[in-house]
Amino acid sequence: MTAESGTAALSIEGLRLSIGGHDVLHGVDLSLEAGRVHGLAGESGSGKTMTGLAVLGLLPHGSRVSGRIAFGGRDLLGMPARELNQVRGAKIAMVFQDPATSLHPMLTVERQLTEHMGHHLGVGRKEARERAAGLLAKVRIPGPEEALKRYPHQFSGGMRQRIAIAVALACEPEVLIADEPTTALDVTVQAGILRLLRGLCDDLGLAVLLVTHDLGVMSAVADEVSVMKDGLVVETGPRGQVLREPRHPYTRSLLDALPVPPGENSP
Amino acid sequence: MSPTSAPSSRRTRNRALRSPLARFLVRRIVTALLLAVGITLVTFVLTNLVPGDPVSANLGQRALGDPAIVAQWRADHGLDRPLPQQYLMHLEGLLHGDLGTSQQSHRPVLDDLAESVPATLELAGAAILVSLILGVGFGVIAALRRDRLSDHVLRVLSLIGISVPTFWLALVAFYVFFFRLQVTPGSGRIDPGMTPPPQVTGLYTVDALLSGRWDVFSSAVGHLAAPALVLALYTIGLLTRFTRSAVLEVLGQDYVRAARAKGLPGRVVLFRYVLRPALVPVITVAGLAFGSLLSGTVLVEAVFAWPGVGQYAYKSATTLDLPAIMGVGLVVGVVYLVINLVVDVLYGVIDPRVRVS
Amino acid sequence: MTVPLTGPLLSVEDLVVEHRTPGRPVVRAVAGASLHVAAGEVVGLVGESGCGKSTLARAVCGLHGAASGRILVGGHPVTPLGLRRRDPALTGVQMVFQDPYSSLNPRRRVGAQIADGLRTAGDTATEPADLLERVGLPRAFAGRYPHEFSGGQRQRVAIARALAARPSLLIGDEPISALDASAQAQVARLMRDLAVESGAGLLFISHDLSVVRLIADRIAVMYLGKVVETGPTAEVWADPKHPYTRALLAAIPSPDGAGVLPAELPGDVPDPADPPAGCRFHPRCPFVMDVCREREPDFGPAACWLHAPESSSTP
Amino acid sequence: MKRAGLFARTRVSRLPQAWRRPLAIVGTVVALAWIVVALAAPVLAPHDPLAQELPRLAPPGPGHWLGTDQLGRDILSRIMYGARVSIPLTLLLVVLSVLIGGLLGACAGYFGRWVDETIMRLADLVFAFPTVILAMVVAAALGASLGNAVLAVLVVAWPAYARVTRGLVLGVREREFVLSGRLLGFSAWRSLRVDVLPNVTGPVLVLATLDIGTALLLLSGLSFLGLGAKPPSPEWGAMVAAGVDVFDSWWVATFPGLAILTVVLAFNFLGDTLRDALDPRTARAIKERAL
Amino acid sequence: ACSGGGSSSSTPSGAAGKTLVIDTSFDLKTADPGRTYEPTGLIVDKATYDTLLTFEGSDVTKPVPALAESYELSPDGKELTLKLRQGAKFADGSPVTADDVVFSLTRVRDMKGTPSFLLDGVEIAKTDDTTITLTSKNPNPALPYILPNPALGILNSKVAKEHGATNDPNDKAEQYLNSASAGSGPYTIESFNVSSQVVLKANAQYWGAKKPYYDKVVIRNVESATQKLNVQRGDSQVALNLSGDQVAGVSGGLQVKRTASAYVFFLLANQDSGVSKITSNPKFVEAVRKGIDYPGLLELAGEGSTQASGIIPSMFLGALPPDQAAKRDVEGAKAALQQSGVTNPTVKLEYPSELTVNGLSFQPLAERIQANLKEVGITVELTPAPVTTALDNYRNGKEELGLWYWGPDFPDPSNYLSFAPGKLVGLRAGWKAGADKDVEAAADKAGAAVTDDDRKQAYTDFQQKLNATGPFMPLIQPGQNIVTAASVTGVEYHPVWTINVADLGAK
Ligand SMILES: Nc1ncnc2c1ncn2[C@@H]1O[C@H](COP(=O)(O)OP(=O)(O)OP(=O)(O)O)[C@@H](O)[C@H]1O
Ligand SMILES: Nc1ncnc2c1ncn2[C@@H]1O[C@H](COP(=O)(O)OP(=O)(O)OP(=O)(O)O)[C@@H](O)[C@H]1O
Ligand SMILES: [Mg+2]
Ligand SMILES: [Mg+2]
Repeated sequence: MTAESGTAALSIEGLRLSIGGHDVLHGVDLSLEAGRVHGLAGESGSGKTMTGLAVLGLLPHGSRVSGRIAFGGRDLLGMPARELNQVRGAKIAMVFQDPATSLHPMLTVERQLTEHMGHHLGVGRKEARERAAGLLAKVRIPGPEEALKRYPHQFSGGMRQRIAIAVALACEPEVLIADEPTTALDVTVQAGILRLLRGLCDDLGLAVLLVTHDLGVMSAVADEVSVMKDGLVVETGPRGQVLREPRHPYTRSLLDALPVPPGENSP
Repeated sequence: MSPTSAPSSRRTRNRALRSPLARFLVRRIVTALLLAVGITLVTFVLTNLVPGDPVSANLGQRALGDPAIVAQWRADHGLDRPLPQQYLMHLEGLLHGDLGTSQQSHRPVLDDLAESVPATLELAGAAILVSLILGVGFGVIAALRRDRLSDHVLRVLSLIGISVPTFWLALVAFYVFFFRLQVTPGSGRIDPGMTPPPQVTGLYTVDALLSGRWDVFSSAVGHLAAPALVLALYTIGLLTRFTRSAVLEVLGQDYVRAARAKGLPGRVVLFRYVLRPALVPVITVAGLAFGSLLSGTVLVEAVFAWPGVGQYAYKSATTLDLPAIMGVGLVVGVVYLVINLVVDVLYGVIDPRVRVS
Repeated sequence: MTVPLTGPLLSVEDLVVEHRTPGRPVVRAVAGASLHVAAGEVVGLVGESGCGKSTLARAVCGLHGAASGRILVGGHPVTPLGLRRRDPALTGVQMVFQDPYSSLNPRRRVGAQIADGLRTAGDTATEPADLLERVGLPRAFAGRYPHEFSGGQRQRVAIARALAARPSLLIGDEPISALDASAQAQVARLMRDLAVESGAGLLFISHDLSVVRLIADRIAVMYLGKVVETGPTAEVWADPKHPYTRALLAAIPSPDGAGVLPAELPGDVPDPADPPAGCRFHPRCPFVMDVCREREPDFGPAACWLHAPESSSTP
Repeated sequence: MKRAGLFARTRVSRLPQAWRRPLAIVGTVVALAWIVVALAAPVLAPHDPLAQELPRLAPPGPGHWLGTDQLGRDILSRIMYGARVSIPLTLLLVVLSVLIGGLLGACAGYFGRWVDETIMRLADLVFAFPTVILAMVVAAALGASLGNAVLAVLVVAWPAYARVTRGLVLGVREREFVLSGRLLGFSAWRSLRVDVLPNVTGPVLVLATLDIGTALLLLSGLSFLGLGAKPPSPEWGAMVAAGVDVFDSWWVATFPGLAILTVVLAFNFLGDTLRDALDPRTARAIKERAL
Repeated sequence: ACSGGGSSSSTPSGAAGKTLVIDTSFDLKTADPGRTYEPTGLIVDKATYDTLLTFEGSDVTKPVPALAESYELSPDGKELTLKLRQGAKFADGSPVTADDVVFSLTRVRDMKGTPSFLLDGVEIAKTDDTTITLTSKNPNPALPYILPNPALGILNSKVAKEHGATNDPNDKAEQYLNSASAGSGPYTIESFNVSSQVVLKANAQYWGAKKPYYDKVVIRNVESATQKLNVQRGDSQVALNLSGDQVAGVSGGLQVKRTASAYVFFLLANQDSGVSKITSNPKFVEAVRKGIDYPGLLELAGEGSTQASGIIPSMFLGALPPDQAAKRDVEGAKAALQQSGVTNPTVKLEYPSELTVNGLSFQPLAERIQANLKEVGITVELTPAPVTTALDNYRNGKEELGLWYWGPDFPDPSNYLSFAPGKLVGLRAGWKAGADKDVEAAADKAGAAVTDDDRKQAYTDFQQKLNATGPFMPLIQPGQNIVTAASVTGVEYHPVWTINVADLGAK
């Protein structure tokens, strides 16, 4: 996979969504580039998660969606379920907020890491196993071979989130959507995950959509930042610009609400 | 840090408590034994509250006139002793595997139970099997086709299932299928002319298979069909509703979304990711439902002339046959224990968090 | 910071609190922690998830019994809360909880719930509406039910109820972590202002250090059941002594748009049921020494062998 | 993490929508219809339910729309009057079970320790026994009468409420507003009354609605076995039992059975609707224990 | 016998033989003749044991030889001499001896089982190998009528003793006798279950001239309503307990045998003023007697039933003719009630709730009586109870009003002297000795009569007095409706053993 800067790996255009008659998204535009982390911020309920789910076609029961999500020259929204299934996990992967709930509690780590490999890449059991161990090593799980046999509840929160990331990366996707991957974790653990994400993005040329409402996290890893409010993207731009010289009053109010004035460095 | 952390940590702790298998088993068995003793105590007290006197229920008109016979009978059955002593005698007998002699059948209660319990287990077992297959199947379909026509239909049907009076349904089924349509065989466990298969398990279907007697097997299955279905209707309704909501709940879980985000085919997601955790509550309910089946048998057995514990219990209760009632109580306790054990073992099979400490 | 003449309002000495669940090892959630809060002082208690902050707070309120150690509030020993009413001498300690959605009884009007607080204080002059005003809500809201409020508003009501009891010590157990970012700082400031204004001490628990920094006079850092460092906020912030405090501060990403990745502290908080021997932090500590593996540093203000009171040995 | 308000908000806003569904409407209409029938039976019934004045075992036809029984009584009239027997008794039964079970469960959940142990082991004991068998033994022991049948069902019905209430109380007990109350100096009793109980009544009432059907089934089942209603009271279960003897006259057993079915169904529809209107998590807690 | 498995199964009737299925509502406790007293047990024992004497068909007026080839009653009615038949064999092939007879009868008497009263005060002795004498202290003209009772079946004493049979209450043979029979009857027990079914198989060694027709007879416990369905569908060949209503709808191809049974339903009004001030009032009793709609009750009992004119059933010696039966007189009843001085009385009527007699349950009868008496101005509160509880009150004489039936212990009117004051049933109605001298005298006279004519006269008189002033109101004799498949022959209702399985054959 070659990461050409400037080419959109995935672009969302005019995405509208209503769930059970309630309008949730009113025309969202976003575009992700390979090798870059795109941060998506905004208050609770503004539609960040729904945007991410729409890309994978995993919207909740009773959703109606319109617009266009272009990926590899095709519109994911109109894609038949079977084909979309071949994109999910293989080309576009997702990491969820709470690692305690996003891994299946009754299946071993190995199974959760390898089953979609077999499915998407057609690799054999043994090879999948080796790759899985490699992946665990890459996300820095100690003792990867042994870890494969264990169940998620035998790991700490941070470890679980690393495993979830490994699962997402198993089929070498081009796009990774991470929905608040660190909100459920402690700051010290969060730092590790953020470093991991940044590293993967740089090394593998992934296009990452990082959903978070923590502007500090945003500032630490995102290249581009978009701010959402009430189902609309109100501001998009490079990290430095959006966080230092916000154009939209809403972004400014977000920054003003922060306890520590921006610009003041921590020791 | 999340608001749910406290209760969830409590839950994990309880699970871990179970994991050392031996300790857990011992605890369960002790509880069950206490339960059984409790049950016998309750039945003992209850039946002794009764205004009637078992003597008059069990002796002929003339024999009752003879105080010597009455006294003899009382002495034979230990009824001349103070109540606590009677109860202790009963418990002591229990320890030696002696459940006493039934006052109405004049046979050891154990023998009576050995005949009637398998009959009921066969009936209830067939019913639970049918309920599990149909109930879980319907529940999954309803959940997957949520809010579509089939979901609504199944929902109404399952509500009807839990609303039909079993005794009435048994009557209607017997009348319609046996009498009017003549599709089901009559009362009893096998055709009247047939000799029961040699007893191994006491379940005629199984025993017939074991001894290779196909005619008996088909007759037993035929006789089983109608009462088992009548009995199952309620549990089918119950399990359908339960499975539906359990599956819906699991479908809303992050890990299912994550599995779908991995691009796994729907079938794999359903069986590996959804069904397995959804079965956990379903198993609990199925275990409890088995108890309600035992209740249902009392009513169904009466209509289908099924020689099971239900009939035995009914007869014992109305004739105040104390040893028999206590025997039934004990059986019930044992069944409860076994069901609980099975349910717990199944938990372990399904959920590694129970298995792996 | 003013040091009261009568000694600290709250003093926790070598407190040990254990959670016992049948069939499981005893979890020593608080393992010999010491902490002091003076009247009119705001103390921020920070630490990772599961390090025992809530347990400590609950013990101070009497919601948990202490296995050993002492808790004195205004010189009064705290007794665990049984079936009886709380000792009136202890109602001076009030708490504001984390979840705004469950901190108010959904079945009662908020006015009535605030009135409970007033009754505790024996205050017949004040009306619930007055308190709503103090926390920045319209007076008319007293007649509403909790579900008619947003999360931030609910937390304000909860604060009003606690204040109504005229507490001498107010405890906030992560009172802002469930709120929207925009509401967090506001509510935290409000709490501080109201506490200081009424002369009460405030023990503010959070894992969001930036907020604590904003409102606390002093910071106490907790790690695995122990308070490992205390000190005035500015001092701790500028010059953290304990390696854990340093790591904690370094891990906070700052929203400055500079793209600086926070520093990582390897490993996780160990299981409090099975803490490491010696210094509890030693498995994750970048400056670990032999003495750390063997002996627990039980001194302050920084419980670290690097900062041992007299004979300190530098790595 | 956001969590929807567990109680009031969801319920209030979702109630009207839930009630607009067909099941809810059917349930309401049928249940109301039966209540009207029960109240107005003397006006509506074409015959005296006890008068043995019609031809015996006459099939449905003019003058006796649902036929007559062995004694020449009008089945339609008997069913109508039967509503006056079954429905109020069932409601009374459920109210009593809720009160007894709820209170015991609340105490078990709130006070914990030996109170909890005692009550819950007692409940286990009852739970271990198949309901009909236990009720049968109780009814047989006390003697056959509707009052005793109610008592018997009560004996087996309370533990369900005790368990649900206990579970709910355990959940509510640890909630912050309860703790706040205690910190403000509420005694345990006041806390239970003011903070805990009002917050568990909703789900318990839903369970009660769902349970009306079960209770009626049990009660009529006992009467069917001859352990309930005393003749000539037109109790439905007893009427079905009378039909057993005269199989050929299918109408004798069929119509009372249908009466039971419709009442139970109506209340189940209602209970189902109520539960759906409730928060799903609480609803599940109810379901898991409501057996 | 089990087929090997290799044999062709094209003709299932071939080796398996002829099976007869009889459905009945079980009233069964044991198959031990010494303890049997329930109708179903008597059916079983009749088929598996022979008695000294028996009855021919359904004629109970004349005992005929069975294991005894002749009998002779001494003129004073105190000694009965029986000559044993030679050549009778038990099912195991051993001969029936006088010792077996003495043992069996003594066992019944001394074991104190339910039927022991049949031989109360009777000495049993073997005169020689073929002669048995039965001696009573008082004249016992009923003895030849008692001996056919299957409870007095003759056991193979050797086999029985091996399995614990003794001549005292410590007898332990019941268990064995419930699993196998030790008699000389045409059938033997293959399997026995008191609550579900009894299977009999033909006794290959049967000594009698008429060999059992069926190889296997299955007697199943089936509710009367289901019996009807079964027999109509061909699932069973004989249904014994169909009520009048049920039998009315029986459709083509089946034979229906309708006879009045020997059961008599009666109402009792307690005469003990300690139990009830109301029912012990003679005028109240009269009001009740006149208030009951007898034809209405008969209608409920359906086909085959008759009104009971006296307490002795119609087929027995001394029965009252139908024209002497009580009649309804509502005005008379009201007048009697008026005279009684009781206003708006409320009385409890107790009856067994789940008991049925030939498919007829007590419930509708009680309900109708309730309705009848309501017209007179008497409020009747129905208190059904399970037999156990109800029996208890009944036997202790605690019931205000009771609805019961009496089945004859043996087909002789002397059995009904129990209804006299101070006697078994009289006491149950609170009717103590000395309460009605007139009736007592009549009863004594009937008991002492020896010749048929004297007895007939005396029993008629006894019943007339009983009907006039006694606390009992005979109501109906329900029909015994036996429905059989068209092919079954030899069906005959018998008042003692209901049906003799050995008589059944096929066309
Ligand atoms: N299953 C659902 N059914 C109906 N509406 C939903 C559902 N899930 C979310 N919504 C609505 O969609 C809107 C957007 O929700 P979304 O989860 O995308 O917000 P978010 O920005 O991710 O918020 P948060 O920061 O709290 O995660 C909200 O108004 C929410 O109420
Ligand atoms: N009721 C309890 N029973 C057993 N263990 C408990 C209980 N409550 C808490 N614990 C354990 O005690 C330790 C400290 O918990 P506590 O809730 O005090 O931590 P905390 O610092 O408040 O964490 P958080 O930031 O997640 O709120 C944890 O390991 C927790 O698992
Ligand atoms: Mg979100
Ligand atoms: Mg906490």
